[in-house]
Amino acid sequence: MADFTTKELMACIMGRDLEDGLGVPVGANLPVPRAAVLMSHLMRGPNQLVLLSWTRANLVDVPELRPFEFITDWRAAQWGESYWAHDDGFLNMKARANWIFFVGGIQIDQYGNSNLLGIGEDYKRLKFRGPGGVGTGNMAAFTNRYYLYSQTHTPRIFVPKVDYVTALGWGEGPGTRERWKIPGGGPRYCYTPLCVMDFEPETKRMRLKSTNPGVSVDEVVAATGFELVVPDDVPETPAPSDEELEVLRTRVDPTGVLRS
Amino acid sequence: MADFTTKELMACIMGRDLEDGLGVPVGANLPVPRAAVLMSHLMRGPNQLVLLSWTRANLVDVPELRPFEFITDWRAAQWGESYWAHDDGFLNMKARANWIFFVGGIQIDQYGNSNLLGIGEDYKRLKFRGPGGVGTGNMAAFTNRYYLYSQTHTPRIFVPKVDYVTALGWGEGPGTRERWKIPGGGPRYCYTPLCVMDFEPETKRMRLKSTNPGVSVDEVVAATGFELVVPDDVPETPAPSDEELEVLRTRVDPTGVLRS
Amino acid sequence: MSTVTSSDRTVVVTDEPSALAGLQDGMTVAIGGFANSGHPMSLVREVIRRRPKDLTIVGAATSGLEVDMLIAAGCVKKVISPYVGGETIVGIGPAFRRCVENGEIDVWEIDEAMYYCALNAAAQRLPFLPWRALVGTSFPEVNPDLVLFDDPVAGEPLLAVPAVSPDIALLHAGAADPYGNIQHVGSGFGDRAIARASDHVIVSVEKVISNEELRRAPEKTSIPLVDAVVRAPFGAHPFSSVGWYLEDVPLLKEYVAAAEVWRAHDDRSAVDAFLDTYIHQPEDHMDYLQRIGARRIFGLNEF
Amino acid sequence: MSTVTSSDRTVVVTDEPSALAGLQDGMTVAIGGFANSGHPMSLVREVIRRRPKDLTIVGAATSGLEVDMLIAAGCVKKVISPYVGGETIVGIGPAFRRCVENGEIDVWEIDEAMYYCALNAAAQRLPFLPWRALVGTSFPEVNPDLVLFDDPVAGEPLLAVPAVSPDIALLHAGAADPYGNIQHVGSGFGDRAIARASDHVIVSVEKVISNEELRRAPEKTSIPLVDAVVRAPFGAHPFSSVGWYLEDVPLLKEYVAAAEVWRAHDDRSAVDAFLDTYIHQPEDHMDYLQRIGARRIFGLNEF
Repeated sequence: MADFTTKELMACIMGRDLEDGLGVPVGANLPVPRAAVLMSHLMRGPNQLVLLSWTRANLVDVPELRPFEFITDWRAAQWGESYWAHDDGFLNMKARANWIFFVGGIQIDQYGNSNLLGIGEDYKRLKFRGPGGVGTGNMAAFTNRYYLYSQTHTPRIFVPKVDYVTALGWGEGPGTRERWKIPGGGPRYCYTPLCVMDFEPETKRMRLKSTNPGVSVDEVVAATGFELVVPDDVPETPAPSDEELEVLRTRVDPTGVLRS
Repeated sequence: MADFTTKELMACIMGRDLEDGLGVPVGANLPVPRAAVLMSHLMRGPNQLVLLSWTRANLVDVPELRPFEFITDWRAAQWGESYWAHDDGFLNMKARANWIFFVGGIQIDQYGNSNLLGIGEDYKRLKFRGPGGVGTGNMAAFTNRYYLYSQTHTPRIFVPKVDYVTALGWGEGPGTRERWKIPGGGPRYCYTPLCVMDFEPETKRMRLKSTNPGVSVDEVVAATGFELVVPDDVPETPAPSDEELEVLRTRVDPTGVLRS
Repeated sequence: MSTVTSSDRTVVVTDEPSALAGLQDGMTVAIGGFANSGHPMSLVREVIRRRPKDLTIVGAATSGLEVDMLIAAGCVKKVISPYVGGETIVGIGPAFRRCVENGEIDVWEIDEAMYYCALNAAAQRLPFLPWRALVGTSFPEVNPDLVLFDDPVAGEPLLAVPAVSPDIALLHAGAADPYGNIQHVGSGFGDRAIARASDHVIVSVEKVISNEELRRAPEKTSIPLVDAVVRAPFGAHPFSSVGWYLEDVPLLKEYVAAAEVWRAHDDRSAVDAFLDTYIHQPEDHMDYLQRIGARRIFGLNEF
Repeated sequence: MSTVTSSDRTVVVTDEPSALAGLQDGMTVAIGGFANSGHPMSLVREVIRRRPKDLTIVGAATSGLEVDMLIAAGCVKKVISPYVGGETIVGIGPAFRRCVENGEIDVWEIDEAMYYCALNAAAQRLPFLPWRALVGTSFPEVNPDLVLFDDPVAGEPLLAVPAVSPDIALLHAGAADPYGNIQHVGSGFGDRAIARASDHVIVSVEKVISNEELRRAPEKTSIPLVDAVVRAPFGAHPFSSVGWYLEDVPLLKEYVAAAEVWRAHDDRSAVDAFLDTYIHQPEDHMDYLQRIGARRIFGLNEF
C-alpha cells in the first residue's frame, strides 16, 4: 500500500461518495473538500456541474487543476460555460436540491447541527465571534444530502449541543426537519482526520461508521465531546487506491497541498 | 394654423407633459402614446430612458423612428444600451417610480380605474373577455404618475363604475390608495379624441380640463357615461405648433400613421 | 488511469417526439417566448400531435397564438397567463376568448408581476411570494387563489401569490451546445424565469454549436444545462426568432381567420382544417418546413 | 428645429469627493464586490477620509476587509452582511471581530439567502420577502427583526426578512459609458442586487468607454444608468478587479497585522498608522497610486 497523508485519505474517501450528475461547488480555502469534489469529477463525474469562480464549468479535460488561493480568482473563470451572478443563484433553489456541499463548524453537535456564528451563551458578548453561517444554512436546507467536515476532531468542536445553529442538521433529533418543513435530505456523513461518522436512522444521533487507518475506536470516543453511537463492529476506512492517489497527485493536487 | 389630425393633436399634447429624465416605454400597437413619448424624447428628453424592444435605449440621434408592428421586433434593438429581460424588470420597482405610461380600458370609470379584463357581472360568463390587465395594474401602483388614454370617447367606455378594476386609479375616491398602501402617485390626466380630463383634487372625480379644437363641452358631457365635473371655464386644448408638427411628421411618424 | 473526458459527457440533443415522450394528460406545461416571438413551435406542434387532454398551460407573460392553437386543438383545461393574443393581428386569441366566455376553460387570472411571483416562488421552493401592487384591484376577486394578507413585518396589505411549478417547460432560443447550455439572442424575455421554475426543461434552438464555441462568450449563456435540446431551424415559425427571422404574418392571419369562425359561428371546420394541414399532416419539423416552402421560409430573414 | 441630440445628455462622470458630497452621518451605505475582489476602494477611502459617524454598512454577501477598515476607522455603527473577512488572509476581520465581541458595533445577522431577500424586498418596494431555509436555526434568535410566520397560502413556517434599502451604493466595475451604463467583467457577484435596492448608485470603473463602444455589446451592460461614475484605474486596489488585476496580498496582510494588534492588545497605534498612511495622507486616488508605486501596481496584472 502506498504512503498517503490523512488529508489525501480524506479527499479520496470524501470523493467516493459523489456520483455523476451532481452540482459540486469548488471553493478555494478548504483544500480537502476541493480535492474530493475534483476527484469525483475526474474519475466518474463527466456530467457534474462544477461551480468555480462564479462560473458553471466542466473540468474533465483540464490536465492539471492547480489551486487558487481566493474564491474570486477570475483566472479560474477560463473554463466557464456560463456566469453565475450571486443574487441570480438564489432564484433557483430547485436546482440546488441536486448540489452537494461540505460544511464545517466551530462547533458540531451530536445531531449534526453546525455552528459558525460564535462561542458563548450571551450573543451580545460572544467569547469568540466566528465567520458566520454565510451560505451553509441555506445549502443544508435545500440539498438532497450534504456532508459535515472538520479538519480537527476534538471535544471542543464535537459538543453535545451547539451554542448557535447556523446550518440545521437533524435539529433536536427525529422530526425537527419535518416540523419546520425543511425539504432537503439532511447531513449524510461527517468526515474528520480520525474517522467517518453517519447518523443512526432512528435517533439521528451521530454514529461511528469507520475509523481511519491507524486510529482506534477509543481515540475517536475520547476526542468526541458527546456520546458517540459506536456499533459492535467498526471497520477501517478503506485506504486510497494507487489509481486514486495517481489522479489526486498528478491532476488535482499537483502542488502537494494535501501532502504537507 | 397648420392642419392636423386628432391623433396628431393628441400625440403633441400628451408629449408635452413628459419632462426629461423619465423612463418611457415605447410600445408598438398604440401609435398615439408611442408618438407622444418620442416627441418628448426628441424635443426635450435627452436623458429619458427609452424602453424599446426589450432594450433600454436613447434615440435622440436617430433621424427617423419608423414604427414597428410588434413589440418584439428585434430590429428596434439596434439602439439598445442594455437588454431588459422581463423577469429581471420586476426585481426593480424602485426604478419604476420614475417611469410613466399610458393605460387604456374597455371601461374607465369616474375615479380613473381601468378595466381591461372583461364586460359582464358574472366573471365565469363574461359577455366580452378583454385582453387582461397585463402590466398596467403594476405600473399604476408604482409610477409617480400615469395617464389614462382612450382612442374612443363613448358612454360605453366612460362608465360610472367599471365591472372589474385591473389598474387601480383613485379607487372609490379619496383615501383608497392610502388605505391599500399603494405608493404610486395615481392617474394625472385622461386623454381622448374629444378632450383632456384631470381629477378634482378633493373628490378624485374626473374633471374636464380642456376641450380639443372643434369640440364643445356638451359633446364631451354627452359622450361620457358618468357625471363629469365641468368647471365654469373650460379652455380649448392648445393646438400643435408648427415645430411640433415638423418633428412629428419628419422624425416620429414619417410614414403618416397618425395622419390616416 | 481511470478518468473521464468530455467525450463521456451526455449529449442531450434529441428530436421532438423523444423530448416529449413523457408528456401526460393533466400536466402543467410552460411555453416561453413573448407575444409574436420566440415560441418553440416545433415542440408545440408535437404536443398537439400527441393529443393530450386537460393540460394546464403556463403561457409567457404575454402569450401568443401558440396558446390559442393548443386551446383550439382541445388540449387545454386551464391557462395561467396575463394575456393570450396576437397584438395587431388579433387583440385577443379567438379560441381563448371563445372558451373563456363559454366557461370551457379556466383562467388563473394574474398580471405580469404576479406571473413572475408565481414562477419565482416555485423556483425558490416557497409556497408563495408577496406583491404589493394589485391590492385594491379585482384580481383577488376573480382569482380566489390570491390571498390578501397583512405582512408580518409592517402589517401592510399584500397579495400572496401561490407558487406555480410547471412539470415541463418548452422554450426556443438561438443556440445551444450539445450538453444543454442555452444562448438566447437578446433578452430572452421571461424564458429564464420559466426555466428556473420548471422540473424539466426542453429547448428548441436554431443551431447547435460546439461547447468550445459556446465558451467563447459564457456571458451569453442564458440557461445552463437544460434536460433536452431539440435542433429546430426556423423552429419558432410562424413567429419570429430574435436575431434570426421575422414573423410569418399571413400564416398567423390564416389561423386567426379560421379560429374566428369557430368563435363567432361555433363552426370548427376551418380551424380543424388549419390544425390538420399545418400540424397533424406534417410528419416532423422538416416536413413542416418543406410544406411551408423554401421561398416563404427564407423570405422571412430578408429585411 | 428645436430638438436635442446626444450632446445634450448628462455626463455623470465625476470624482470621488463630488460623488460622495451627499454622505451624512447615520446613512446606510452598501458596498459591492465579494471577498477579496471588486470593492470600490477609491470610494471607500474617500468615505473614511470624510470621517462620517454611525454608518450602517451593507457589505457584500461576503464582505472583505474594506468593511473591516471602515470599522477600524470608527465610521460604523451597524453591519449588515453574512461575513466580514479575508479568506486565507484572515478568517474573520480583526476590527469586526473585536467590535462585535466587545459589543461596540451591531450586526444584523443574516445568511446569504436572507441578504438577497432584504435587498430584493427594498428593490420591489415590499416590506419583506419570505425565505424557507434557516427556519429552525438560531438566526431569528440573534436577529429579532427576522419574523417567523405561517405563510398565508399553505400555512408553512417561513422567515420574513425585512427590506434593507441603502441610501447610497458604492460599486466597482470594469467599464462605464459617460451616461452611467455599467459593464462588469464576469458575473458582477451581487452588485446588481445592491444597485437595484439602493436609492443612489455610485460606481467606480477601471475605464470610461464611449457610448458607441458600449452599444457594441449591450448584453454586457450589467447595471443601466447609475447616478455617478468615477474613473478609477486600479480603483479596487488592494483587492482584485475581475479581468484587470489580482490582489495585493502583502498590503492586505499589512492591514491585518495592524488591525490584529488593536484586536488582541487594545492598541490602536498600528492601525491608525495604516489608515493615516494609506487613506488620510493621499490627496486623491492618483496620489494613492503614486505612493503605492508604479512597479507594485503594474506588477498586479502580470500573471
